[in-house]
Amino acid sequence: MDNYWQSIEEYGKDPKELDRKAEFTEENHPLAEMFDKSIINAPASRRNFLKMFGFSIATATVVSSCKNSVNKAIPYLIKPEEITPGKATFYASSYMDSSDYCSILVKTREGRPIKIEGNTLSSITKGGTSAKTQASVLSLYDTERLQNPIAKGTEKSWNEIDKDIIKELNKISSDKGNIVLLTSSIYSPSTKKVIEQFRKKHNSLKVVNYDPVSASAIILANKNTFNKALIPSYYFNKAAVIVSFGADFLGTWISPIEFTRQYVQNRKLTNGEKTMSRHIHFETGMSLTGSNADKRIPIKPSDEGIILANLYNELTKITGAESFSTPESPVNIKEIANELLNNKTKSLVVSGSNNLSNQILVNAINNLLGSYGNTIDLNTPFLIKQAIDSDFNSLVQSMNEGSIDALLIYNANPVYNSFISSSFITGLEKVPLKISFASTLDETASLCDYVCPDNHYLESWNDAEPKKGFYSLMQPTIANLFNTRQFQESILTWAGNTTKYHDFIQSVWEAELFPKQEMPLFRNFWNKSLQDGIFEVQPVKASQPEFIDSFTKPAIDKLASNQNEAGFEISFYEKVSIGNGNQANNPWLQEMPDPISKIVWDNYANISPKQAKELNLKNGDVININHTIQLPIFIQPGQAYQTLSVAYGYGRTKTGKVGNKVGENVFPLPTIKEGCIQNTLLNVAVSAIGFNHPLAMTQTHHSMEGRKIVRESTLEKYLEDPKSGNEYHFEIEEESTSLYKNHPTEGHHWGMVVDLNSCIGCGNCVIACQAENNVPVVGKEEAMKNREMQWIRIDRYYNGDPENPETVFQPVMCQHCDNAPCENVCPTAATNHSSEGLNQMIYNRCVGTKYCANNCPYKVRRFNWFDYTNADAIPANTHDVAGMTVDLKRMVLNPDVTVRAKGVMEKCSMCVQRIQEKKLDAKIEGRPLKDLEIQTACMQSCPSNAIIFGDMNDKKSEVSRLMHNERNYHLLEELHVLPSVGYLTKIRNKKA
Amino acid sequence: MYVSPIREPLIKGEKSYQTITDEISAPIAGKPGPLWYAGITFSTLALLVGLYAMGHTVWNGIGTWGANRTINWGWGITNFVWWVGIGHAGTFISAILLLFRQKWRTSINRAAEAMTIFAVICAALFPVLHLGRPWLAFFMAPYPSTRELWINFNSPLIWDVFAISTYFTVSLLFWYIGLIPDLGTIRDRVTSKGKKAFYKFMSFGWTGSAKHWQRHESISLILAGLAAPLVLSVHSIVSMDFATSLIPGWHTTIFPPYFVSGAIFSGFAMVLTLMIITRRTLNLQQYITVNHIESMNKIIIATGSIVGVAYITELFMSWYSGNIYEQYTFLNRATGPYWWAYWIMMTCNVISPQLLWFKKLRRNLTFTFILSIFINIGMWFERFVIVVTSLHRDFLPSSWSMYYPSITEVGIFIGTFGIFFTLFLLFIRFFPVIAISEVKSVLKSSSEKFIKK
Amino acid sequence: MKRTNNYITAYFEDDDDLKVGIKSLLEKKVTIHDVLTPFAVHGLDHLLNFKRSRIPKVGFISGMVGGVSTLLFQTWVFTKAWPLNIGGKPFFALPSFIPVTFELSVLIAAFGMIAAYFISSNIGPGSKNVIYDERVTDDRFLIIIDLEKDNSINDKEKIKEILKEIGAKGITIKE
Amino acid sequence: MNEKFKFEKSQKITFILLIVVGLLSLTAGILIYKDHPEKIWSNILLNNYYFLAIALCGIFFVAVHKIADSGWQASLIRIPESFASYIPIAAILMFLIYFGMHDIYHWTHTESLDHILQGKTAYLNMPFFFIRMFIYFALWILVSYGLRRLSIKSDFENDNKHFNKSRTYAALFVVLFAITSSTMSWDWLLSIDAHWYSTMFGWYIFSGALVTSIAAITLIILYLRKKGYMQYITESHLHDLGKYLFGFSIMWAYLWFVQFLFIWYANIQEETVYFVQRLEHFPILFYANVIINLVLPFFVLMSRGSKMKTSILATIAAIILIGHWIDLYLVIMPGSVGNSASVGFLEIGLSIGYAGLFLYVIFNSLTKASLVPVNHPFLEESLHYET
Repeated sequence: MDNYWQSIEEYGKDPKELDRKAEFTEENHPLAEMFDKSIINAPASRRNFLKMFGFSIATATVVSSCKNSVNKAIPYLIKPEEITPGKATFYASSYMDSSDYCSILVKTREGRPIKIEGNTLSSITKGGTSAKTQASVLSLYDTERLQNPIAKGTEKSWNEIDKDIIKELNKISSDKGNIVLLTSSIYSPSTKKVIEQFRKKHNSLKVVNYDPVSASAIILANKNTFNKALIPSYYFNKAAVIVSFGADFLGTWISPIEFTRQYVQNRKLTNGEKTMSRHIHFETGMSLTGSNADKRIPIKPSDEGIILANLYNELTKITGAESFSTPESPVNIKEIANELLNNKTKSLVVSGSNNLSNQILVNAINNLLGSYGNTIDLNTPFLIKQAIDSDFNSLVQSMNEGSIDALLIYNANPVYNSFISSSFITGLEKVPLKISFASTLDETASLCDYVCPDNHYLESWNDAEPKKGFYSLMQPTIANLFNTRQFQESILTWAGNTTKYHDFIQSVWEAELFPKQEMPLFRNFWNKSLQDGIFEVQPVKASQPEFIDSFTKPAIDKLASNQNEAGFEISFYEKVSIGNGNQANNPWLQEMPDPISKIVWDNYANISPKQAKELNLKNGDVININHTIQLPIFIQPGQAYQTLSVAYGYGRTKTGKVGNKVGENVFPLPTIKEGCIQNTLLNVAVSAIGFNHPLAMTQTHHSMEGRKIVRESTLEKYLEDPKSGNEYHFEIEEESTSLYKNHPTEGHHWGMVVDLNSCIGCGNCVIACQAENNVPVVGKEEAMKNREMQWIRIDRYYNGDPENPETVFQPVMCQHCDNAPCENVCPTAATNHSSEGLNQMIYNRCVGTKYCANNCPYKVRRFNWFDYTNADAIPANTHDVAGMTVDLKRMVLNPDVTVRAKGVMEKCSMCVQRIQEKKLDAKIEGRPLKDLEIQTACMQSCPSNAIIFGDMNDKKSEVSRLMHNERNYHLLEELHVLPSVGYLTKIRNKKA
Repeated sequence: MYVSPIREPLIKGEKSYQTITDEISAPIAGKPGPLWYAGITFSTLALLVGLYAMGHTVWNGIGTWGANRTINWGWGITNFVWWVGIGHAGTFISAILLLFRQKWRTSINRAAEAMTIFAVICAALFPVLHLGRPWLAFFMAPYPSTRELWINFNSPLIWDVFAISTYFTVSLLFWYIGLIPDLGTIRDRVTSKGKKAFYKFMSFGWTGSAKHWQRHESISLILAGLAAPLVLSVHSIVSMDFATSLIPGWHTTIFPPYFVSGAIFSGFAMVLTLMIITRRTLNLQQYITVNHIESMNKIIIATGSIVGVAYITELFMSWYSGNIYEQYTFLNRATGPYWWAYWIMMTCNVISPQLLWFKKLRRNLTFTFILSIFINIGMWFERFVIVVTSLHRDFLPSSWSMYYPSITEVGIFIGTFGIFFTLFLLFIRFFPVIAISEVKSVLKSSSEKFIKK
Repeated sequence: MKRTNNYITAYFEDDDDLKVGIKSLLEKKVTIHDVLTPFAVHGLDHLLNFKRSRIPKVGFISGMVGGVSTLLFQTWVFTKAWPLNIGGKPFFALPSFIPVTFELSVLIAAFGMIAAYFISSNIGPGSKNVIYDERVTDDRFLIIIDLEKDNSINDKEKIKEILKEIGAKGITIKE
Repeated sequence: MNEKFKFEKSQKITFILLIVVGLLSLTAGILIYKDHPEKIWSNILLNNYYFLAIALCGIFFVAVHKIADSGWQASLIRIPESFASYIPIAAILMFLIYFGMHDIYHWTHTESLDHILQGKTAYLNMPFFFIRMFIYFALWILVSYGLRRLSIKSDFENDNKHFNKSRTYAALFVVLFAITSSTMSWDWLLSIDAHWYSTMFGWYIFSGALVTSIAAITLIILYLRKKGYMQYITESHLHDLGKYLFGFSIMWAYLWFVQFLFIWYANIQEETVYFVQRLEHFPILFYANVIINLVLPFFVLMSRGSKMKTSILATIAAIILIGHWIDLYLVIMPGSVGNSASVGFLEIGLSIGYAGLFLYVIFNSLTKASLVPVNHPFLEESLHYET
């Protein structure tokens, strides 16, 4: 890896041309305090001489004590207008990775994107992010990215490749050949227009949508029952009762960030709310959403339809509508039916199944409940998933028949993630022209003739309409790192259109969106939209559509005939971290502990404890599934008996050093039914092969052992007494004694409150923190030794019956104790207390006795066991499994945070760099700090607003208010370590 | 000095002052046997293994050990405490037994003290090696740095630095002060020029003047008086590395006296192991008699029982406390994943020494030898139990984990044995193993020859 | 006390004989310059009327100096030089200061005493004291009588006589 | 060598007078503190424990030296041996506590225990408490009387068989006391602050008792010497007793300090509560405790001369006796009486009474046998002892 552009400005400019006048002009530059003008301009007096002398000696000391010389630092000779060294610049943009969407702000430093934050202006994501969004900035610096276009295995220039492709395309068109664009669902209005441009030239172009994990059944069901092939909007915030059948809407289902915000809105109790939604969840494996439910019912995948049918019947019994004969339900749904009906128009039933009959029944049930027009909105559909699985099926058929002449593959990797991967490959061989736009040489691209690498989204212009009427823009935050070109520009070029895509988008927006608003000048509209990142038109009001009920009976009948499937059943799911595997080469995501299993760097077959006992299996024992695939098992409490769940997204072979050969690929396993991939596999044969594949878990003990760690109560009890479940806190407060007084804090006293009722355990904060604080990646081997480095972790505990336990999540970071046990024992005083109540680490003073970590009751301290960051002076000892120390990936490092060397302890600093930054801002502006102005990375990223940071000395701050909430307690408060972090008790909406 | 006739003689055989000199300095004057050569070869090999493992650790990082985010100390600190513990017998024998006027100490104090010093050297390696950045260990010294930052006097590790270095220095001085007259004896007996020059230098110009002897006696007594609380303080302070913390199983007030008695217990076990071999190979049976062995065994049973009482006190108090963390920790020790370590400790340290209530076994060399090795093992496991099982399941179950030692750690442990035995073998080759002058001073009161008269 | 070059040496082969011999020498007013023994003969210091050694006093004083200055130093570091909030403990954390204070008291006391011992006895690395008889460190108890310093008896032959009388062996006169 | 002690009339009258002082202040106390029975009972407990511990540690002194084959103390062994005769009296006095259990021990209020104390009821309950008490006393009396009987027997038969047999008794007592010294302090003292616990507690209390007992032995010997008895006790013996006082005072201070240090250091509220109360409400006694029991003996007894000088040794031994009374006061009173506890006529008077009783019993017992164990195998060593 030789030279990379350190910034946009460097790119393409000859250093000789650069003028040196404008260096360091910014008045409020943080370093300005050091270069006090009075010193620089002052005449040489003895005092000034001594000052400068002292400064140069100090500098010399600092420089000479730095063991690694910095030899690549190139200063700005001309300071770009919008860049101030040492100051971050934020750009509004959109994160789009196939069907994942998030409106974001990109934080750049000196021209490098280093962090993704949520955009609060978006009414879809409302400032929330997901782990995949947070981690996507690292994918920008992926060393596997193609650096040049490739034609038949060799790198070519764009001109050459364009010439060849245009020639071949033209030939196909003139021969009336078939051109197909295989793409993940496109919800960018401009891209659609670009494709139209292309179609003008090549009439035969057919677009086939392909989503590896599709929502076909929902779309088809709505087509059947409402004659509208779409995914409706769901309003979880309007639902008093939510019944979900395997829809992991907080984790992976359709629009999880949005749904999380909605869901949590109805579950917060911090502002005197008296109600909470009730959430009932049926599912096979333990999902993030299921683990948050008030009532969770493990079921076999094949039972879902039967239960739905019974629920339908139960509802009809009450409402008096027609009911149909069904097999008996394995679970009692009478009560659930009553609860739903008692909250008619305020209830919502969703299903994550991709089974058409199931989805039709869900629609029928929602119809009975009056959900349409209230909690479900067909007028504002989602556009992020449009694929119907059968379309891809027919494409593969045509390919195999030899009737496709050109295949353009954009944002799709069917060789890896399709259920008919092998016939796709044979079909592909029969396609004469195969063009891929993949940015890496992935499984599919490597089989294509031409690879025209697309930009990373942080290098691209684009727009998006994830939901009808909700537009957002994507803008580049860095110049192209490599010789890549946006897909849209390639298509435009091949269509003979020379417009730049940026201009193209502008013209689309001017024509289509500009009229939908009131600003008189397009320029202003465009700038405003670009600045905000979004543009939203007033949505059409939700209405009660007409329900076509003729599909209900056939659906129930079909279910009845599907009966009697015996044996194991597998349910396939997406992980919150890896999803469909697109970002499998992202080490942050690979090392993110799964919210439920807390496993990193693997997929596995979840199995119920009872089943494991019967089969005499322990964690990591490898089983053979249908003699086609071998997977280690993981004993997952709450997994339905006689089922397995396995995650998609693993077992990649051509994603790169990090993601290759992690886990097994299960995309080829499911089958298609009624045009929809089932995401389940019934009647599975399972056998142990007597081999153990150890799994790396960051948490290996799952019970609280009766300790008052996560305190909880029920809504009923809480309404009676807000202190319920938290009595111990008041007991401890009363008995609090100390042999010495606390040191007073000067000015601020930083603190944090985590609302355990809001926290859904998604783990997003873990990645946000990792990105913000340069937390190293350690790899599976180290993780297996319990040496993960993340500064914040989500503890997950089970309670009750292992076959269906209650789950609690608790984010734990450094508690910044005022009587910190870690500080006492450090021999070198490398960890001590700041005057603002922070427990601070002085990395260069740390010798690594690790006593602080031993004495930390929360075990939040992390140690650099090896040279993970290539920051120590000893050569040839770097321990870098994920290539995080190569120059390219180092561009993601936050320059405000020290990169820690081997042998040094580290831990959560409460983002002290952010605190200092905002304090400086306030100081420069001559005003006091505003409450909530400082946002730690975890707080900023949290989609459920569960984390609040602030000044406890400010009596009016939110954090002070919550600290005095009756639900507030401190973790392990009986130890009298006086933590600065508070937790609010978890309240469940259940009968005691 | 009158000695009661019922006391057993401490020196057997017909000894005169000259025979004492001759017999004790024989190994220095003569050529070592093949056993010695075999021993030094083995121990040097072990030492080299250790050096390699240490280099590996410093180069690649402490990650080469088995510790993790929950159990940040493993074998390293276990070995440290174990070696320091072993290094307690010598000074205990010389100092406390001197204060209590136990004459039987004269035959074993020299070797025991040497053992103390070597054990402390082995021990002191670990606190440095277990650092993340051992080359910065000097940060723990209170020197005026440009950062104007001193050290944290609140930290038990700082107390440790001072305690171990003081202990080492004072033990070394005490040992050497005692050695000076005997080195004089050797100086006056060796014939080769090189040896003569060596011992001349080492004996610091000792003449045997009555005035010097008076000062020698005086300083020995006062140093003993200082060393006695020092012995107690060192292992007390080592115990503070644990007891000042919050960790259940560590934070317990009984630790200092319990650690001290445990240290003396293990130290005596090691002295027994070594002395039983040494007396045989160097033909010192008449100086280190079965009576000596029995006396040491009595100390073993006393300290072992104190340790046993401490175990039971801890166990009872953990229940009595009503503190769920304490209760769980002790339950986990006995029944958790490391139950075997706990029961090895219990068997070796509490149950097996009870056999010493039988006089026959107390005086049986083979039995004593085996038992002493048992105790060494048991005391190692005691430290392992304290360090690892307390940490591996502390307050938040989410962070519980397991500890498995790495091959590097094992290598370093083997290396410390190499260092210990190399030094010990060199010591018995070049220094008088028994305090010649002190034995002479008790000859008339405690030798077979004179008692019979 | 330095010895002149004019002296007599004689030895005994038993400590009890030595004691008897010394007693009679002293009775006969012979000033004994020095007695060299292979081990610390009990009661010899009383016999020779040695003053109590001042080494314990040196030890006490140096120990106190060490202890007090260590305590003061720690206090200065934590309350004046750079008061750090460490775990919420008071700056003047007296209980924490005790261990180091104790250790350094002992260490400095030991150093003080040993320095006093070495200096007062003129022993130490590189010391070149005269070895009168190599068997003094083995089994001989040697008496040295300085002839010049002794004012009461100047007759070396008489001293020789006395020595013979009390059973001393190897009487040698050095001039 | 046979030396008989004569319990003089004047001594008897003095001791009885002391007992009367005690009884009077007890009566006055009962009348004045009608509403505060805990004050009366706590004082009784304090003195019960204080003098019982002196007696037990006296026997422990005998037993340890016996099994260690120690020679120097053979000539003075009759003094601590005589302490055995106080143990049955102490037993009777201790059983009186039965009537004051509710006033001293919070855990006896079984109707109002919190969950932590409920968890302790398996150990802290009245029947088991008294069963344990009975077992302790039964064993102590059995073994200590056995030791004394064998020792006296050997005066009449010049044979080492009694001595050898008494070694077994001594070993038995050491083992017994190793366990009961802790359990008795848990039962009678630690359970006053029923929530609080410290693993060190038993050893810390034991070390204090040992110093007290050695001070008592020293004082009695010095008194007898003054009266013309035991002239064979030389400076060397006194030096050794002084060294014991010095050494065990440091030992006590060490145990006291580390217990305080760890609790101070960790600052866990369930532990600090004990010291917070004592520091806040009894600061003078708290610091006096350390000064009297550590600083004074340390500096006074450090020099060799002061350990040999009768007047200094007697003064410091007397001060140590008071010092450890304060120590015990601080252990008991804040927990049982509360913050209002103070040292008044009752505290002082009752202790004087107990002292009178103790001395009467001991002196009476000393008349029963020679002050010199004439046939002790190490007697000669002891008589020729010099440092």
